[in-house]
Amino acid sequence: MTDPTIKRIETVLRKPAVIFGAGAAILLLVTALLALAFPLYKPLLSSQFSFSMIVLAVMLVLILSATALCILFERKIAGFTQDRYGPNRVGFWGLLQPVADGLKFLLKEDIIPRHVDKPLFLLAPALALAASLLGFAIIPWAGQVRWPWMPPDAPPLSTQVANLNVGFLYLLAVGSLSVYGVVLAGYASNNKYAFYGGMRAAAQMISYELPLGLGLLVVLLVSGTLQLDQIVQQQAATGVWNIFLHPIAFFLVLVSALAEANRAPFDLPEAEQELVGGYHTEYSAMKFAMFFLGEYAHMITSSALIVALFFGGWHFWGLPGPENVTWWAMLIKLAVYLTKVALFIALFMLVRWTLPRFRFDQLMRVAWQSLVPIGVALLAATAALTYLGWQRNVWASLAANLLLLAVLLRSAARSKRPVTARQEDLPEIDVRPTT
Amino acid sequence: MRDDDIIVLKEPELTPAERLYLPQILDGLKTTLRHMFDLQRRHAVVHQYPEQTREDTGELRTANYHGVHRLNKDPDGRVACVACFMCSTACPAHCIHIEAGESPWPDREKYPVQFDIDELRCIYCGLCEEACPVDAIELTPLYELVSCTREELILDKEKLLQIYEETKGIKPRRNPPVTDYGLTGTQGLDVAEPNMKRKV
Amino acid sequence: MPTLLIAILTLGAVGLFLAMPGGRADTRRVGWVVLAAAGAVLLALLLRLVPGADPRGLFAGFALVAVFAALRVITHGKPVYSALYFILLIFAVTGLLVLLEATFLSMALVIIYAGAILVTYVFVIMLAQQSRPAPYDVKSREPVWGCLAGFLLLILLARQIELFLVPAQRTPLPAPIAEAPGTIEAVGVPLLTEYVVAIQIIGLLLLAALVGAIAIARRRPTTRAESEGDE
Amino acid sequence: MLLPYLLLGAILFVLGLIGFVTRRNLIIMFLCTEMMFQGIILNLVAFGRYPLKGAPTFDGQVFALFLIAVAAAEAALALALVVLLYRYQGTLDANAYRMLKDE
Repeated sequence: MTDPTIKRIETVLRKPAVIFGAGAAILLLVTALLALAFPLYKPLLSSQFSFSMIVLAVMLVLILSATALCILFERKIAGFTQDRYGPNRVGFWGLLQPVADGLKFLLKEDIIPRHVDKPLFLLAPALALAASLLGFAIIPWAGQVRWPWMPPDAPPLSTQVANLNVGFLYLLAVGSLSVYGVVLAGYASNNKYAFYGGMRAAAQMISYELPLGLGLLVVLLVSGTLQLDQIVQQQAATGVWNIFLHPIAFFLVLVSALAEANRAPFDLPEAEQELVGGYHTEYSAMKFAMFFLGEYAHMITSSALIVALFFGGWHFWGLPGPENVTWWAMLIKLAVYLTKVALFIALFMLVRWTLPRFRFDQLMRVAWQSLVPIGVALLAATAALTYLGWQRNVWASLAANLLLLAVLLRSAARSKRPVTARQEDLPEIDVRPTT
Repeated sequence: MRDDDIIVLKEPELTPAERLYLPQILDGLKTTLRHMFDLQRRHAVVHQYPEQTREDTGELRTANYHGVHRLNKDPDGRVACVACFMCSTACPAHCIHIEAGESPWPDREKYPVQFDIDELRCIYCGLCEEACPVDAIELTPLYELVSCTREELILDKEKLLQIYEETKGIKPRRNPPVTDYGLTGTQGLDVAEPNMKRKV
Repeated sequence: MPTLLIAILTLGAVGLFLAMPGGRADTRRVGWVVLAAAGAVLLALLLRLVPGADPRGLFAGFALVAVFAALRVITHGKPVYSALYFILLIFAVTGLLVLLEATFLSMALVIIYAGAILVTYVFVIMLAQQSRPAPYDVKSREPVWGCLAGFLLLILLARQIELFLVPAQRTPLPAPIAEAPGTIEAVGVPLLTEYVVAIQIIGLLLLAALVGAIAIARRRPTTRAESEGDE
Repeated sequence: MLLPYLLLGAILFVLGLIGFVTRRNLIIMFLCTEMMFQGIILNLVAFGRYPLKGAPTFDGQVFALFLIAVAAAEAALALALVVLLYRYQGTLDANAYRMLKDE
């Protein structure tokens, strides 16, 4: 009963040659256009300000398309882990699924229910997306570059939108804003499920900002600077990534980043099974899509931040280091960085499809009773190491981490219940036979 | 239930390493990763639906499936329905629309001039099937019910009869039409019920 | 000049009084018009006062946003909106702090205020949400005396500031702060050397506040679980 | 450059004061105190940046940091109190708590 033309289009699009051919053609076209227009923007490339603006534009386009691709990627991974194929209908391997999704979101009816608080209802998705996109400004994508036509003694340009001297404090500030989108959506929807979602989001975000901050402070103590590009350069110069120094800090940051991005197992604000979608229950069409894109953009920011802080950013052993500022080295660095980010996104997604969701009291207990004490202990240990001048000594840091782990194991063995155990004030279940 | 039917399960004690949850998380990740790269299992489990359909080896129980309706024909090839309105009365979704007309055949009074079922409104409960005194309306196991417009899914008499032609083999009509009182065709008329005779 | 300033501030007081919650909608609109006029004149005055420094336009923009947001905080009928306008105010102040080369402080302001304090405020506002606008939000208390006293104070303050600064204005502008403006190092060194006792006391204060908050919130046993959630 | 900052700080402070006096919602009243803090922070930082004599210092920023800490402590306590009061009476109206004055 389906339209034969639609069917024909579908079969054509499912051929890999068509998809990859079209992709290559577009790529060629863009490259050709860029090459043709090169004299026009060549002067722009030479000054830091205009170059930063170009980086901003390019990265914004890249990231917005990456968020769309992420959705496909996530569904694929979900499918694979559940012995399915995931979307594979629209285009070869489902590669055109993001386009179809986008079209669907655009064409859906945009409902604004009558009972909502309209200004806030409209503001919330925009805030959610904007707050996640703001963080990209300080990611050092590819180190420094000096174009071939620049004089050899000119200072190299940094491929960063803004090299703030407050560094990742800015990221913390922007990250702490992302809660407003969710909370306002919950409030404005005037719906109890959405409201619960918003409340949960507020409590969760505040709680997990602490371990995140503590983990970041450990890195700050190790590197002695807040500027992300310098942190990356330090790691590249010594070849010792911060993860080797402080695996526990990495773990803290990873867990908190998952929670801040509202990703499973911390996706309580939108828990479908309990809250029918939580804060975005009342949203449809493009406004819903903005929440969706915001979540993925947030995930990309978190991954990029973690890669810069713990995994050496664009550095990889054997590849061009910080002293190599040629343009091809920049491309390699960018590729390395993006690969690492992609791996992290894959990890985030794998975690989502592996772990069950926390209960809310468990979530709070994990943050306040385990992550925060661990973070404080680790911070104290790192401060002691820094005082002794051993903060970049791998063996000393690892020893401190191992010691902390041992103490953790010891206290875990002593405590009668795991952190995620049943709620304490519930009555004991007793189903012993009466006789 | 007796008390000794109750099985008391004790929560297993966790080792210190398990209390950290990390080994468990890694274990879980291992499981998901294993499934991710297990192509053989995926191929074995998934049916690429429109291209591959499952063969019915008995476990699908298609005979019980409530799919698209069909209008049965009697052995003479006429529509079996007698336009008694039982099905449209029984229908909880009010999706059956019948217009009756004087039957051109001697063995019944009425026949459906028009017989429309709105498949989008139907809830596939099967009450029409049960209500029908002559087993004229039946639900077939066909589940592929798609179209580009809503109008296409309001099936009229011709389409329903056509579905009967298509599904004759899949779901044979279980009983001969009751109108014939166990006989086939019109030759049973002379022994049929008095009022029918009277009409002739 | 002083008379002009006093006139502007009086105008502002009248506008604010009219715009206070409780009045009729059109009265409040009139109040906003008056406030806008007063703000525009004040802005022009401020810009004329400032010598041709570079970030003048930025200062004007941030100042305008800050004053507007502050006015909305105290005149808006819905508490959530008040809190949101307060966040806007925080951003405006952040911008001003950046202009003052206090980047670290500006980020700290956003993290602590917008990221923690205001989230908690919004959280509590949502907890105490009423199904319809509460009577205590739509009607203000003694708007006449409040505005009058406030603006009298403001006029006095402005006059004092002016008297105080007129001699100082003649001196040339100090140069921008050394090489690394507003970094953590520059703020941190005096913080941990000169003011080390003060920071200990602040730490004690925070601890006391934390203990106090938990003690207060634990007052009723049913509310214990919720108190773990907020700051 | 100092004058406009001081004026702006004064305006914020006074607006916070007016809000504190005229609004009846406890939460908004506390928000208004935070607004007064904003005015003071601006004042302090501006004085640090443009001191009347000598070179700019960071003391103003240090004091502003202390102020932020005090504001955080105040918010924690105040909100805990507000929540408790709301649980007792179901209203945030400052007038509803007049009985605190009498006894």
